[in-house]
Amino acid sequence: MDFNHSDERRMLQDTLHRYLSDNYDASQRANSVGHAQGFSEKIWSDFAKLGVIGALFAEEYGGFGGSGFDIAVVFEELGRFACVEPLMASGVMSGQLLGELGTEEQKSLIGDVIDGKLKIVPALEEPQSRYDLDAVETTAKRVEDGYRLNGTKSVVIGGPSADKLIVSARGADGLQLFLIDVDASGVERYSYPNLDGYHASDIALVNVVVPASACLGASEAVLSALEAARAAGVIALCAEAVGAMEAAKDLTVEYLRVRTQFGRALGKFQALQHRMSTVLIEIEQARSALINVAGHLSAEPFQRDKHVSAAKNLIGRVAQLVCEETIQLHGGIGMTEEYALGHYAKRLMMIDHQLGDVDYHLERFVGAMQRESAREAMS
Amino acid sequence: MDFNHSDERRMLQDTLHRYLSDNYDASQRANSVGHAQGFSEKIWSDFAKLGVIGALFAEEYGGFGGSGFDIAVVFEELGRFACVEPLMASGVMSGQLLGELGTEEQKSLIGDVIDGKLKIVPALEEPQSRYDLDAVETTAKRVEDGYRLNGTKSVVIGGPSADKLIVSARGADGLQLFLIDVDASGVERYSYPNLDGYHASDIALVNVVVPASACLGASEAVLSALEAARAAGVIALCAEAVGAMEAAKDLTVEYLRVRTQFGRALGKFQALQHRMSTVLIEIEQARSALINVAGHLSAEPFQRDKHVSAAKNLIGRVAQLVCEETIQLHGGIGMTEEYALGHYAKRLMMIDHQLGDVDYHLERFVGAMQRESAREAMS
Amino acid sequence: MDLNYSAEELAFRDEVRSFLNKDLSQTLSEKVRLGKRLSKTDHKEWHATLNKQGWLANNWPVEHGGTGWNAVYRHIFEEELCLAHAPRTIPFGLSMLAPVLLKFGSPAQKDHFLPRILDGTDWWCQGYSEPQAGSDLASLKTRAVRDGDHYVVNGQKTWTTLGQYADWIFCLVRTDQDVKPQEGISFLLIDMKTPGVTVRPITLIDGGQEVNEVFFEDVRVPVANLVGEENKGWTYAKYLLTHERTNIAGVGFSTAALVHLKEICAKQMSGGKPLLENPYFAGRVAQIEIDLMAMATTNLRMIAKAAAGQAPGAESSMLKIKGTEIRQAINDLTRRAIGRYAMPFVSEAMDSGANVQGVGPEYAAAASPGYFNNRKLSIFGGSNEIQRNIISKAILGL
Amino acid sequence: MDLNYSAEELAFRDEVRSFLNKDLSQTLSEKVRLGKRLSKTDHKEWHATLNKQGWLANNWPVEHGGTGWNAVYRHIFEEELCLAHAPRTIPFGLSMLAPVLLKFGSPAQKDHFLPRILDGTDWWCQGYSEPQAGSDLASLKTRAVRDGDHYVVNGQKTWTTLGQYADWIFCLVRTDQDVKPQEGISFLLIDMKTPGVTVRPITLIDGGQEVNEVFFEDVRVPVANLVGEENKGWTYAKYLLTHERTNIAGVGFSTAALVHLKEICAKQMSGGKPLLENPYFAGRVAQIEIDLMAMATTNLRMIAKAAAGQAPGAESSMLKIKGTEIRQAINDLTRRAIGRYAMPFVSEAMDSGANVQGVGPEYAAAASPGYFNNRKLSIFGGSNEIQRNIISKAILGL
Repeated sequence: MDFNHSDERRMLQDTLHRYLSDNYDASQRANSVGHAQGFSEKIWSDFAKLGVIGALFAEEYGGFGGSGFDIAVVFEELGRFACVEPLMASGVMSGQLLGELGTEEQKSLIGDVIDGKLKIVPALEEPQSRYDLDAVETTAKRVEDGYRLNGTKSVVIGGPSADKLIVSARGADGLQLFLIDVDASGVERYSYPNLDGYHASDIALVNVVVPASACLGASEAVLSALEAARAAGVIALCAEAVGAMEAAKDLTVEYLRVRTQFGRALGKFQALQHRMSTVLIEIEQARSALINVAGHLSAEPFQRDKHVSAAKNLIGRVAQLVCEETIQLHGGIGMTEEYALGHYAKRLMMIDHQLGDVDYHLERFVGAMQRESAREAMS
Repeated sequence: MDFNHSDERRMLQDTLHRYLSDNYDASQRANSVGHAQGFSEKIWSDFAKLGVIGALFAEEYGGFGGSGFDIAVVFEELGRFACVEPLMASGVMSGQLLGELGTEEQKSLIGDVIDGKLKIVPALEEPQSRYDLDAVETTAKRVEDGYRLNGTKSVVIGGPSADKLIVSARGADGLQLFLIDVDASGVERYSYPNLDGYHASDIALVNVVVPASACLGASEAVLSALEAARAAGVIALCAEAVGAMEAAKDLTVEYLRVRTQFGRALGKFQALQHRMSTVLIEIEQARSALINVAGHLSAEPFQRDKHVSAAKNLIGRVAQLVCEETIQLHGGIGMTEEYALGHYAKRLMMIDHQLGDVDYHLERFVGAMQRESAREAMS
Repeated sequence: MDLNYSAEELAFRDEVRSFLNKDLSQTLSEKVRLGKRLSKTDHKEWHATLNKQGWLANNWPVEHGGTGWNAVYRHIFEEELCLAHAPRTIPFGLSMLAPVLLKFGSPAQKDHFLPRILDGTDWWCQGYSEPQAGSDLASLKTRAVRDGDHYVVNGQKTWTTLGQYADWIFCLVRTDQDVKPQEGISFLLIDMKTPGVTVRPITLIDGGQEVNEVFFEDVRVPVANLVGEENKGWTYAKYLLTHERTNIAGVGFSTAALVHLKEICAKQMSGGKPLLENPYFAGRVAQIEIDLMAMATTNLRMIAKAAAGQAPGAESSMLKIKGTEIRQAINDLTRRAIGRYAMPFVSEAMDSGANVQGVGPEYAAAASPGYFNNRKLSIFGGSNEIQRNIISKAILGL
Repeated sequence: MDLNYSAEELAFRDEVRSFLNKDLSQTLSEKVRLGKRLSKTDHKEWHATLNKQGWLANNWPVEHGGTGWNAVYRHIFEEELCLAHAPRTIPFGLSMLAPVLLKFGSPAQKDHFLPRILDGTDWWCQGYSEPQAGSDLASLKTRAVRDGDHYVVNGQKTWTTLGQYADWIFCLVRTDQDVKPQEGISFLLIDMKTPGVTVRPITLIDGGQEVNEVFFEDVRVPVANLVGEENKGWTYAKYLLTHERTNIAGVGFSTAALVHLKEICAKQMSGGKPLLENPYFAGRVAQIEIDLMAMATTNLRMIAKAAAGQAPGAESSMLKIKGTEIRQAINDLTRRAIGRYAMPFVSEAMDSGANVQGVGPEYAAAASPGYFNNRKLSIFGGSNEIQRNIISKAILGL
């Protein structure tokens, strides 16, 4: 048992922390948020140079990381600085999918991703799919030498800056994934900012014809690869949330110390102290849930997904507590766009809307618990 | 709109309040709790004389009340004094069932109930039935001139002091109710106290033969009569809970005023003040839920049962809050059997285990909500 | 004990309904239902519609153009408006300043200002909060120094709702520095067009600009615009706060929001079924509906008390807390119900009359901004923490 | 970062398991599993079993008969005992007094008392709380006045757990009235058989008698029974409280209780199906399991910190609060799971070895009493409110 990060990982975290401290202030963040594609070229290429993107990939693909804890340290820092660059979209989930299912040719693209030259973004969910990755209505019809895709992918985060997409579609061969270019004929993007400053797209696929070589892996492996990718994505989101919680907590503790009301620092009021202590306790819980899920990324799927749902559920609940309590403890100032707290608060709530919310993962966890219980009753 | 009780009803409440103030102190309560059948003959006959039992029955049966608000004022006072006499068992639910389904001969027994000479107690639930009134496994086999009953009724509150029982059983004619004597051959009672001081029995029916005249009403009316009886019972329980909450709150406010810690009255600590304010707010909510359900006892069943479930769910939640917070705000003294708070706390929690708990009624309310929503979608 | 409305009250409700049917435009109510931002024109038109009907000033006495309704009628009226998705009336002139003027204003002030509130000439805003004051209102620092027939005002107000549209502002200002904080405050009416008044809108985290900072730099205000006596402003301010708490529970808003939420739940799909059939989500909605059913009755009980002339006291603090908790919980569920479409934020699409394409279903756009915007409910009008202090003092005697 | 036990740690765990398999009687573990009250004999037998194995004093140094285990080993040991439904060891001598004696006791006190704790000669209880003191421990009033070679003790202690079985009590007493409350306190060891000591059991709302009042009337205590220096008792008391907080999260207890709850849920029927298939109930159980999974890791993180020599500080307050919340929530669900059979209360059926018929399934009897009994968790050992004060001070610097 060891709860310390390896030296390499700590160095990576320190490097990223220092870089963001020096380079990602409010005005840089506003630039990224205001950019039409929702990111800064400069920051992105610096991430590549610093090895931040590479840390998300295993050595066999040219990276030097890729474990749950590598993802966790990177995203905790991104969360702490309310960074909106779409690293989760391009670096984490599509990396998992390519690594798991990609042909050699497709995998060879990962080098460019690590170098910051290429962004490959998963476009999996649809208007009616809510959080189910297999509720796919996009169709893949076999045509000569390939497939014809029709359907709509919705709220694809990182969509505006993507070079390539990994889309899911259903056809005669079942559920399949395809790697397509964003400028392929028939791909229509409607892009917009999200409330938290990330940018996303709704993407219509209208008679998009792709060669058979665009297909990733065999269809029977798709669903389990999607769940593995979700696990990696959830680790990134949970870590980002923990970083954002820490930042929101720090702002609030500082505010309670300096702001006076009725002649005393706010922090001297016992009712507020006790509520703040709850926030602290729950953030520790969130950090533990993150450690649990990060430590189980390569565990067997049942255990891994139990931790995925546990972490996403718990962190979703804590994120809401942190968001609501830190705003309330600040009062009006906590609601202004000018003050950084709001950026963390909004990101914390929007994380609940990615890859399954509190209820979605509660229901999945219940399912796992019931199956476990039935198994024990049989044995 | 009028939120004041009628003069008669206020007089009844005042009379009962005064009577219990003068007569139901800790030692009298201990007598009733310690009595082998869980009640005091003296208190019971005084209730009859004061018209407290009569207030639970409509005029057509010789009473002078029987509305939801009549039940509410009586039981709020019983709750306030942590009274354990089984008035709900004998006065409320069996009264409803006899009134709704009884033959003239059976109804004629109500006079003796009102006079305090007879206790008729419903024995409906079974070891496996949880809170469902129609999950009846007790069997009624037709025999010459009557029926033979076999089965087990469980945790029958008021069972030890009952003279007659109304039992549910299922046979060729469907679900039926039977009025039987407790000393009929084959009726076996195992009696015991409950944690809150009420007494109850598990009752085995072993080849109990009853005449056809023991049957209440036609079987197609049984289920709706059982739900109506449950509604009346829930009003009594909710009112009892509101009375107990008020008493627990009063004890706690007083304790916070007089108990000092760290040189100050406990009540001067803001964290405790704010928690106590939540208790107050929620007790107001409980009182409103009680008013809602009491005002809908004679509404059409769908609306009535929606209020039944709303009230029992809300009051169950508030009861737990009141129980846990008032004990915690007291500290150790709140956990001693010698101090009255514990009696209220235990009763508040046990009420959740009668006629459906917080979850049971949440599920029923959800069902009603879904049916309403489907109806609106159709219209 | 009777939970039903009287025949007269029911008839009145029908009258309100038919008025709304006739005079509330579908365009306007759709904007409200979908949580869009209303323009100044939208607000002014709705005030004019109500004024034409004679129902704008529903808490004023008849002799000043009010309706003279009792608390139950006002409750019925407000509930119907909410359920019909009518816009809120702007309360600063109608329900905040007017009661103060009626009680403490000079005859000239009443004659001049009250009709102008009704006919829409003057849009009022409130100058209470200051950057360093917050919940501790009495620590305000904006100064007014007497200079001949004028006060010269310097300082800053903040959180001034819709101040960017206002013609006038009523302000608490400090006129005596050397006494206890509460004793040196006066109540002043200031024309926003006076030189030295600057308004700076504050962008909130929902992207909207509904509050403002208002700066005063050597602003000269005629002494005639002092309400009541100098240094007695705290008394008037407290009187105003009591009136601010009418309809504090927001039962009508919550009821309308719950109806809207259920409509969304019937349309949103989860695992191939409407979301309302998901037991977890349905359980959450049911819990709120149960709480709201009880609070509606708590509210009516308090209204009945008020109608019977009993002072509301700490009960209004209870209603404020529970009411805001319920509304915020409905906002939270609405956000959750939308799923992933709760993320897109096309701010322009939320503006009244904008023609920008939104993303996802039409009810999606306002869900998350609405959730964040209504965090204000537990902060303003006396934060919920202040309300808990009041309850502790008044009822617990702690 | 590595969440797994080392090979040595796993081997140790197996060793503990096989010991429990062999030496923990089924009768005893069944009593614990079903929440029955243990007799004095049950406790003493279990202490003797552990002592024979050399594992009784798992937080003492080896030279005094302890195991010398580090925090991780102790954690493994405690968790396995919980999961096997072994009785808790009685902590007053082992984990409370002993650390104080080891650090501050005289050589004679160590030589005399420590072996007697191990071999079961002395059962200790704790004399800290007083009726008027509560959370404000330092305001204690029991006085000890020096009279030659003795102190004469007068006063009263309360909430003395299992004091009715104890041979000795360690007490905080006031030896100087004229200084600040914390400065006039001494730490005294008192033989319960001394004339003037009276024990009165307190019945709690679960019907059990696990705490007592202890009265002292002119009790003469040899000066040799003073630990450390006179008037320095507060230092020792604080040292003891830190040690009391080992295993404060109660992860093992909660894990065992959750397993028990799920077994109940598999047997209890609701609407014709096992209760664990009811989404509402299953959702509640899942929520607690999720919280417990996280807390187990929080606990291990703190243990790793402690093993690395870092002082626990406010983290133990966090664990106390979260740990008690989770255990109380499991108790609550267990009570709910039982349904109507949570009501009967046949107190005698809960006594160890009693032969009285219970009501309903065997797991039903202890559910509600267990719920009420464990309300104590958030009250004793420094109430959760006190823990929140500590967190505010230490981490928030508030």
